[in-house]
Amino acid sequence: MKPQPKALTFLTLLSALFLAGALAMVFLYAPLEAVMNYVQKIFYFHVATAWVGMLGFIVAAVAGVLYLIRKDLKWDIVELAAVEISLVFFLIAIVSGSIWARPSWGTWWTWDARLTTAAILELVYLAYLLLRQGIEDPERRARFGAVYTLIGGISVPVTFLSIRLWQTIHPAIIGTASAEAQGGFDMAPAMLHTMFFALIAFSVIFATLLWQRIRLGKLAEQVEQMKLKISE
Amino acid sequence: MIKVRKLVKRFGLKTVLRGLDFEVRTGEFVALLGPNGAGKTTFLRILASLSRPTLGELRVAGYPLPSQAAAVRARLGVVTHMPLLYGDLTAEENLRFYARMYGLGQADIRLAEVLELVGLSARRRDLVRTFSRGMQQRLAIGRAILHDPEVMLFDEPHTGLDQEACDMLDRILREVAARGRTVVMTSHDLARVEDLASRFDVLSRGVITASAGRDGLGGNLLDFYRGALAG
Amino acid sequence: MSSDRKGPTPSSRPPASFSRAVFAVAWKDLAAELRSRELLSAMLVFALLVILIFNFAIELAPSLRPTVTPGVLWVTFAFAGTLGLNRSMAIEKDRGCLDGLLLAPVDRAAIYFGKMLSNLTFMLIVEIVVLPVYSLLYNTNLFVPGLLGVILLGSIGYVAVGTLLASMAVQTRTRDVLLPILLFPVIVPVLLSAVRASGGFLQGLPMEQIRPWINLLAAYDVIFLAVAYMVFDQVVEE
Amino acid sequence: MIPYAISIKYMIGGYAVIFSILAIYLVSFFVRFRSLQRDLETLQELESEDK
Repeated sequence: MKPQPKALTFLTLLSALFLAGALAMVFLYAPLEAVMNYVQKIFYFHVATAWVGMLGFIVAAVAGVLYLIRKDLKWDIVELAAVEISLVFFLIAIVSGSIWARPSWGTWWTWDARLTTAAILELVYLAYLLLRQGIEDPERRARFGAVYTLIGGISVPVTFLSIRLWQTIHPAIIGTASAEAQGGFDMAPAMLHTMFFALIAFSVIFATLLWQRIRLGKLAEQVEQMKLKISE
Repeated sequence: MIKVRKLVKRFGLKTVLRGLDFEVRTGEFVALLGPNGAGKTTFLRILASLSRPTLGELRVAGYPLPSQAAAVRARLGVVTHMPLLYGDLTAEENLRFYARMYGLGQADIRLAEVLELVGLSARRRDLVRTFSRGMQQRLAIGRAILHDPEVMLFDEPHTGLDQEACDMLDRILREVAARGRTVVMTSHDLARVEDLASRFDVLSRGVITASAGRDGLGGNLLDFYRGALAG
Repeated sequence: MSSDRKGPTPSSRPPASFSRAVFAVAWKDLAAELRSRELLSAMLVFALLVILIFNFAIELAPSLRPTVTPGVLWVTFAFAGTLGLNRSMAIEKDRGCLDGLLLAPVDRAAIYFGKMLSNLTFMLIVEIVVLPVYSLLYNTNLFVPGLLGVILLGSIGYVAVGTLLASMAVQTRTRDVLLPILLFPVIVPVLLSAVRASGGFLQGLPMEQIRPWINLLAAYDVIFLAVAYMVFDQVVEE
Repeated sequence: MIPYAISIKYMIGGYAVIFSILAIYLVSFFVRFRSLQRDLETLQELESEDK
C-alpha cells in the first residue's frame, strides 16, 4: 500500500480541527434556545450527520450508475465506501434526532417523512450489504450492487414523496408532530452560523472518510490480488 | 467461421483466459481438450455470447461479439451439461417454445423432424421431468439444432450419459458434422472424441497450447495431449 | 434435417420479434404452471393463511374493517407475491434454463417482460381468489371498480421491481431468504399508495383525495418498468 | 419550556451517542485497515519466499 498522500493527511487533520471548531461553536457561540434550551444543541450535529448521510446516498447512486456504464471496479469501491458512510451517519442522525425528540415532543419517534425515509434507507443499505455478502464473484457483486443502489436511489426519494403526501392528506394521524414541531423554532443568526459551520465541517469530514474508506477498499482489493497470485 | 484474437477473460481479479487465439474454418469439428479449470467452459460461454470478453476480438459465424450478439445467437446451437429444458413442459412444448424464441414460423414439421432425429417421437407428449438423463440430453441436442445453426458448441455433452445414450449422441454429432456444420466440443474423455473430431486443440492455463489435425497427431491422441500439457 | 443446403443459412429468416418473444416466455410459464400448479397453489394457500392469521392477530372488528382491510390485503399480496417470484425464477435456474433463454436471439428485455407478465398473471390470479374469500369471510364488499384498478396498478409496480430483484436473488448464495429483504424496502411507495388508494375507494372518499395516490402508483410503475428495461441485461449477463 | 436539568441530561445523552457511534465506526475502520495491512505483509513475505 502506498503511504497516505499528503493531501489526505492534511484533510484528516483539517477534519479534526473542523470537528473541534463545530463543537466549540455549538457550546460556546450558539445561544440557548428559549423553549428547548440545552437539548436543542443536538440539532446542529443531527442536521450535519443527516447531511453526510445524504451526500453518501448521492455519491453511492452516482458511483453505481458510473459502474454500470464503465464496468470499472474502482467505482464499486467508491459505491461501497459511500454506502457504508451513509449507513453510519444516517444511524447517528436517526438516534440523535430521537433523543432530541423525546424531551421536546414527548416521543422518541414520529412518522415524519424525513425520519421514516432515513430509516427505510438504512434498511435498503443493510439489504445491499446482505446482497453483496451472498456473491463470490467480485464482478457480479459489483454489478448487482450497482443495480440495487440505482433502484434504491430512485425508490427512496419516491418513498419520501409518498410519505409527505400521506401526511398532507391525513394530517390528523400525525397529531402533535406536525410541521411546527419538526425542528420548527426561530433561529437566531448565531444559530444559523453554527448550523452552516457544522454543515461545512461535516462535509470536510465526509470527504476525508470517503477517501480513507476508498483506500481501505483498494487495500482489500490488493490483498485479494496477492492471495490469488500466491495460490496460482 | 470462428475467429478469436487475444481473448482475455477476467473474473474480478482472477484471470481465466490469457490472450487466447483460436480459429475454426467452416465444417471443421474441433475437440477442445484440457484439464479441469483450464477455462474450457468459460471460453465456450464467451463463444456462445453468454459471457462478455474482458479484452480481445472475436467473430462467430461472421459477426463480431459482443456487439452483434443477436445475429450470432441466431446462427448458433449450444449444448451444455445442463439440459436447459423445462421439466413441467412436454418434449414437444419445450421445442415449440424455443422455436418461437428463435422466430421460426410454422414449426410443426421441423419439430417432428427434430424429435425423430433424436429418437423421441414416441415420447413427445411426455413431461421432460419424467425423462432420464440421457433422454433429456437428447432433447437438449434437439433444442440446439432446431434452427439449423451454422455453428454448434458442445460443452462436455457426454457427461452423465450411459453407453447407449453416448452412442446416440455420437451418431447425432456425426450427422451434424456430415452436414458441413462447424462444431466445437469440449471434453476430457479422449477415447470418445478421438474418432469424432477432425482437429484437436489443447487449452491449458488460459491459452491454446497445441493444435493438430487428425493426421498431425503423430501417434495417438493421449500422447499428443500429454505432450501438450507438459510443453 | 429438412434441407441439404450447406454453409451459411440465408439471413432471410426474420429475427424473433420482441412481442413474440415476450409472449412466448409468458406462455411457457403459464403452460407449465397450468400443469404443475405448484406455484399458484403455494401462493394461494399462503395468502389464505395470512388472512386467517391476521384475523387472530388483529381483531378484525366490523367497525375497524374499512380502515384495516386495505392494509391486510396488501400485506397478504406482498407476502404471497415473494413466494411466487422466488419460485418463478428458481425454475429458470434449476435446469440452466436461464442460459437457454439468453441463447435465444432476442433482446434480453423481452425475457424480462415475459417473466414479468407471467408473474403478474400469477399475482392477479391470487388476488382474484383472495378478494371474494375476504369479502365473504368479513362481509365487506370489495368489488369496487376503483379498487380493482388500484390492485392492477399496484401489482404491476410490485412485479416490475420484484422480477428484476428476484433474478438477482436467485443468483446469490442466500437466494431463498434474500428476495423479501431486497424487495420490501424499495417497494414502500407502492404499498403505501396502494393501501391509501384502496382505502379511499373502500371508504368512498372523493376522487380528489385518491387521485394523487393513483398518480404516484402510475409514475412508480412507469419509472421502474423503464429502469428494469435498461438494467435487466446487466443482471443476467456475465 | 423544558426544565434545564432534563434538557441537559438529554443533550449529554445525545452527544454521547453521536460520538460513541462515530468512535465505534472509526475503531472498526482502524481494525480493518490494520488487519488488511498485516495480511498484505504476510502475503508479500510468502511471495518473496517462493522466489
